[in-house]
Amino acid sequence: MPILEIEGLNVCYRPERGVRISAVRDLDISLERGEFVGIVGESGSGKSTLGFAITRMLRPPAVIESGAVKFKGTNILELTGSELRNQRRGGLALVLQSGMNALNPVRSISKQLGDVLKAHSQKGEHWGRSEVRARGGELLSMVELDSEVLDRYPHELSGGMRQRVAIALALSLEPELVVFDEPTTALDVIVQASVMETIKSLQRSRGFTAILISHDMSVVLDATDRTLVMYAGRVVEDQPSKTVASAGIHHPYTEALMKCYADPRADKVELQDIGGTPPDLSIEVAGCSFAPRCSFASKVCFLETPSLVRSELIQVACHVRLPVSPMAKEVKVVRN
Amino acid sequence: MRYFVRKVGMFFVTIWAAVTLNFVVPRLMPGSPVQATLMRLAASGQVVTNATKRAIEIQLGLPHTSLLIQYGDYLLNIFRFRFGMTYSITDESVSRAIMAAAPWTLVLVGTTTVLAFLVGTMLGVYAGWKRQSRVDSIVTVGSTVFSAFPPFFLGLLLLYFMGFKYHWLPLTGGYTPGLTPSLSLSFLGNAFIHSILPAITLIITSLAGWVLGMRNNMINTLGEDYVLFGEANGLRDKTIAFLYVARNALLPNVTSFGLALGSVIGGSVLVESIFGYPGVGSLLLTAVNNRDYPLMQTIFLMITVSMLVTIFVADLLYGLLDPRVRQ
Amino acid sequence: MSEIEEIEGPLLAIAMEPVPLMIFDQVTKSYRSKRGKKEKLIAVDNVSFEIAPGEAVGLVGASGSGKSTIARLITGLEKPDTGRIIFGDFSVGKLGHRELRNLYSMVQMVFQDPYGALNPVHSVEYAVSRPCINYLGMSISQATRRVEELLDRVGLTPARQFAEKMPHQLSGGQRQRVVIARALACEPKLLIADEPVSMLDVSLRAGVLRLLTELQNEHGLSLLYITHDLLSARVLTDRILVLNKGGVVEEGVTKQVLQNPKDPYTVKLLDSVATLDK
Amino acid sequence: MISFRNKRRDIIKGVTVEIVVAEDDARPLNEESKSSYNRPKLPGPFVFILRAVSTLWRNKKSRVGLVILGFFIFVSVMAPILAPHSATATNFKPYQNPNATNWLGTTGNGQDVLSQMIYGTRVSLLVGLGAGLLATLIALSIGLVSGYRPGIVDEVLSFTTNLALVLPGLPLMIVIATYLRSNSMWMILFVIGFTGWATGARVIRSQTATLRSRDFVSAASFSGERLLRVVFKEILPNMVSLAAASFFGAATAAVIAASSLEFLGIGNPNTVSWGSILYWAENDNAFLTGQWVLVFAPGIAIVLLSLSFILINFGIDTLSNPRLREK
Repeated sequence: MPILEIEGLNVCYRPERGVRISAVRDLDISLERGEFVGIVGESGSGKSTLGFAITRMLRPPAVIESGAVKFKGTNILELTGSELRNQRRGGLALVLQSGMNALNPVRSISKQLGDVLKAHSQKGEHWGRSEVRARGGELLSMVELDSEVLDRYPHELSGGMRQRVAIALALSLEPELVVFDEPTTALDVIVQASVMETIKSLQRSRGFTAILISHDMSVVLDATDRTLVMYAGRVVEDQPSKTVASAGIHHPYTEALMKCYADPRADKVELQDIGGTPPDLSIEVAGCSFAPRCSFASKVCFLETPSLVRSELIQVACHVRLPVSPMAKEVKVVRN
Repeated sequence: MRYFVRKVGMFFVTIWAAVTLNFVVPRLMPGSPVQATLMRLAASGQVVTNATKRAIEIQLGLPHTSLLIQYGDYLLNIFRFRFGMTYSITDESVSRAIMAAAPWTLVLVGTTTVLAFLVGTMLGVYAGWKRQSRVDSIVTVGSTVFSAFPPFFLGLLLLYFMGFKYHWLPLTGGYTPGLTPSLSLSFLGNAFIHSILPAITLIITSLAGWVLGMRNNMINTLGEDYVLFGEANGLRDKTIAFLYVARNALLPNVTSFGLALGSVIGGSVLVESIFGYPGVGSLLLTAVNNRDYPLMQTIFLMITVSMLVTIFVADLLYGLLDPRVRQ
Repeated sequence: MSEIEEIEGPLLAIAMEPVPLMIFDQVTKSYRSKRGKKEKLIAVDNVSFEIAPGEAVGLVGASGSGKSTIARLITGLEKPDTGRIIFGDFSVGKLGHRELRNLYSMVQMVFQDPYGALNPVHSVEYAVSRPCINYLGMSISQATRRVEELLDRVGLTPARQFAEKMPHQLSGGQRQRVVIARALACEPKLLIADEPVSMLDVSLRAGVLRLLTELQNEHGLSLLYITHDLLSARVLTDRILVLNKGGVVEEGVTKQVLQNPKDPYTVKLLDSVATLDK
Repeated sequence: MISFRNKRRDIIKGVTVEIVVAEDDARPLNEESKSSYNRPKLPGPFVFILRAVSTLWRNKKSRVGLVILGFFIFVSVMAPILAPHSATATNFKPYQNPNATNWLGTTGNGQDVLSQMIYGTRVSLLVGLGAGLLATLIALSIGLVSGYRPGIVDEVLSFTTNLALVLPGLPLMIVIATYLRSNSMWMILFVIGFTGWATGARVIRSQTATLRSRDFVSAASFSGERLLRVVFKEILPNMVSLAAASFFGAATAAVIAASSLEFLGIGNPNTVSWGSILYWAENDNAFLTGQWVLVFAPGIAIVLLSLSFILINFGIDTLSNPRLREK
């Protein structure tokens, strides 16, 4: 059984003033235990909204309009507050984009760790000062920090250290699924790489299922087993990370995006951009959202929203690259 | 440490500035406060000794000496607590008049400020945490309406209903006339009953600010990432409400504690006058009505200095509450 | 000292121009450390370089390497502790408020955050027309025409429509183009671009970079490009200086430096670059 | 190909139109683009006030505030028409309870209370708005300069602001008013204005400092703008809501302070104002004589007027701080 199944998820923002924006549209995703999945997308692709929806951390004006998020079979969108809280131990965890501000500025690290552990202590468990410190030392060494950090306050730590502490806190409850939402974006370039290395090795050694949400294709391809490409609230491509960069069947958006990267060491460096304007999420239109920027678009692309079509290990939602043949069996129906 | 050193430094500089301002103000004023004071003092039938005359001249401005000498004498007199004679009360020096009134106001303003802060902050925490609940709207609307009340109007209303109409509480004074002030239990009880109405008036009028301020801070803090992350880690609601949100939301309220004192003192002047309470506020109004400049001037200085001391204490407290400023 | 002179050899060979546009000569700048201790934070440590007319120079480094401080020094927003910054007749470190204005008619800036660089209360037309009126002495109707030309040039067409928009009606990429149009309005000699694409989506970056290159070639502009991203530096610049902790650790022709990095710090930076096939 | 893209654009247009019709709040986008074509030919400030009112009208609380304020403005403008009698003439029987000729009764001097209330609206409004405006102008100039000129200028101005902030407001006003001995309403207005600017100045200073570090301000000097133009055209327009908030905050305090001073008899008790009605009521022991209307009518008017300012400020707060927005 998949550890996480998302079915027909629709999330929109309904601000008090201003236009309604649908951020995630008709999304179906299924994750197997132990997978490391990357979700790539640019601003407005709905990737962060999705990450918050999976961990049920969305707040108004974001509203889940329809769909289900099933974690180990239970739809977490239907849980009550205390049921959801119980899910956190051995369940779902979230590491935020701005790890810099994810720690309470007036509490020392060991106290904040104690808060988490005590909130989920089971019968027979006692989290006294020494127990918290012992566990804290373990967790911190896991993220390559000295246990001396326990006595520090957040403002005494560097950005990279803070993000490591946040990861340690998130992992303290032995979660089975961890969502990393742009975990290194706010950090300095060189620190970014080392924090990503830590995340990678933790995922491998501890075997939790992980979702890495990032705007950076290279980070995702480097770290993950499987990559989902999002555009305008939909997954347009889903395939093993190994084959994303290679030739084969791809969504035109993925192809165009790949051309925006290059190796600065190469003899000839050519960078391309994607013309046109990014999609306007406040407008509901028929057809593929990428069609206006797509050089392969044909008539049908403007009329019908393509659904993800499977071909062996990969899935692509494109009328041109992977047209729905009447014979195909594994066609998912996209609700409208 | 640096924080504390800076605060101590600022405290003394501000005290100096306030004392100097008190020196400058009467000298900027039109007319001759000294002449007026001396004439009134004579008219009140008191013997104007040379020492009294000199004290008044030093305080309000001597026409013939240089400002620098006046300033030096002024500072010296403040250190010796010599503020001259008042003509509002027969045969009484300014310092003694203030000393007699100060405890009344100190107790009244002190307890009401602390009570209002505690109760208001707690209400604000609750309203902000249970935002848009019934309790929140009742608390918010109530605070909003009461923050529009001038203290004296609220005092008059309470006086009318509690004292005049239903005779639940004494109408006026700090104690029943005829009693001799002492520290006996019966006198303190009597004084307590007399202070209920003024205290309630002051608490209600200053409560509103704390409630609304704390509610705003709570709502702002609720949007912080560390609150979100705490929720994602499944912390208990109480832990998040008190240790994560309220604890951080409290910080700005502590800084405004000292400043709020100013409005409570202003309110106490009005309330004391309505209830005939024998405190510094009533004394200030007596001084104003008699144009008793030495008394007025000294009371103002005392009020300012005690405010500065409170603000200083609040600043030190802030340093203990916020680890970020401790180094 | 001797090290710097060694590297200067090839540097001069490339910048064949006899008179450099800007000289940054042994400049040091330090700040008092925040924690109040006696030690100073050295932001720029004895840095020297020149920019020839029409040349594109890259300053590359991680945050805290001093690259943004150099930009602030060149634009006179900070004063150097020691050393000289010469731009034409100006000695930048010694300018008052008035003279800075003259300097800015020749040195313009493109900022990192496209959302912060445009005042939310003014239209695109207002933003772009101000330098035309202030520096070129244009009348309002002349400025209006020039605004349309400039917007056309940076790819915001139809120009009239964009001119009337407010910043909040534009996307990040469009805003950055408006900022570039404004910087070009007074026909400057040097354009300083401080991470102009780091806050844009990957798919829009190349477009803005290409625009900068084109403009630089058309107008014979010099460009000082400040970034942590070696890829964009490679695309945009002729020559780069790699900065670490306020000092220059390596400099040379961009392609050569990136293909044969000498300093371990450059290697580290190269490793952190977003490439798809590692 | 091309024909398809056109078609799509049409579809987009169709949907956009629908959204605009459905969403009342989608206005700002369209408003801007329209206004540049056919801007109504009205004087600038008038357009500005109209737009501000229409923005505030959308918030429930500030709508109530605007209605109350509108009512008082109406009353004060129409006072000669609305008032049944002269406000000062003493031609009625004194100490009358409400009756057919004198709806709110008469004062101890035989004046019609209702007419006094109506004319008194003028004084309270004028002092509240005038002192609020004065305080805001001082706050703006000090806050802007101090925020834009870090270093010694900022240090000095910030210190002055902090000092003004800790001086106890009402006692200071009382002291200054006593020295000035002038009795006019203008004196009260100026004293309140000159003592009530500090809170606003502090907020404006920190906002200016924040805006100053924003790139668009540096960009303005790169565009060759001179200092004054940077301050007035780039920074100031971004502080409209802050300045408005500090104006209404100062006005609230001014209404309460003015009525407090009048109630204490500082200033001219013969000016017809809400505070002086209360002063005479207290002097004549209105409660004891059963004339509670003399206390209630002006008291409630003061509460309503300051409440209207507070409510309007809620709307302004919500505009500038999205977190406070109600769902």
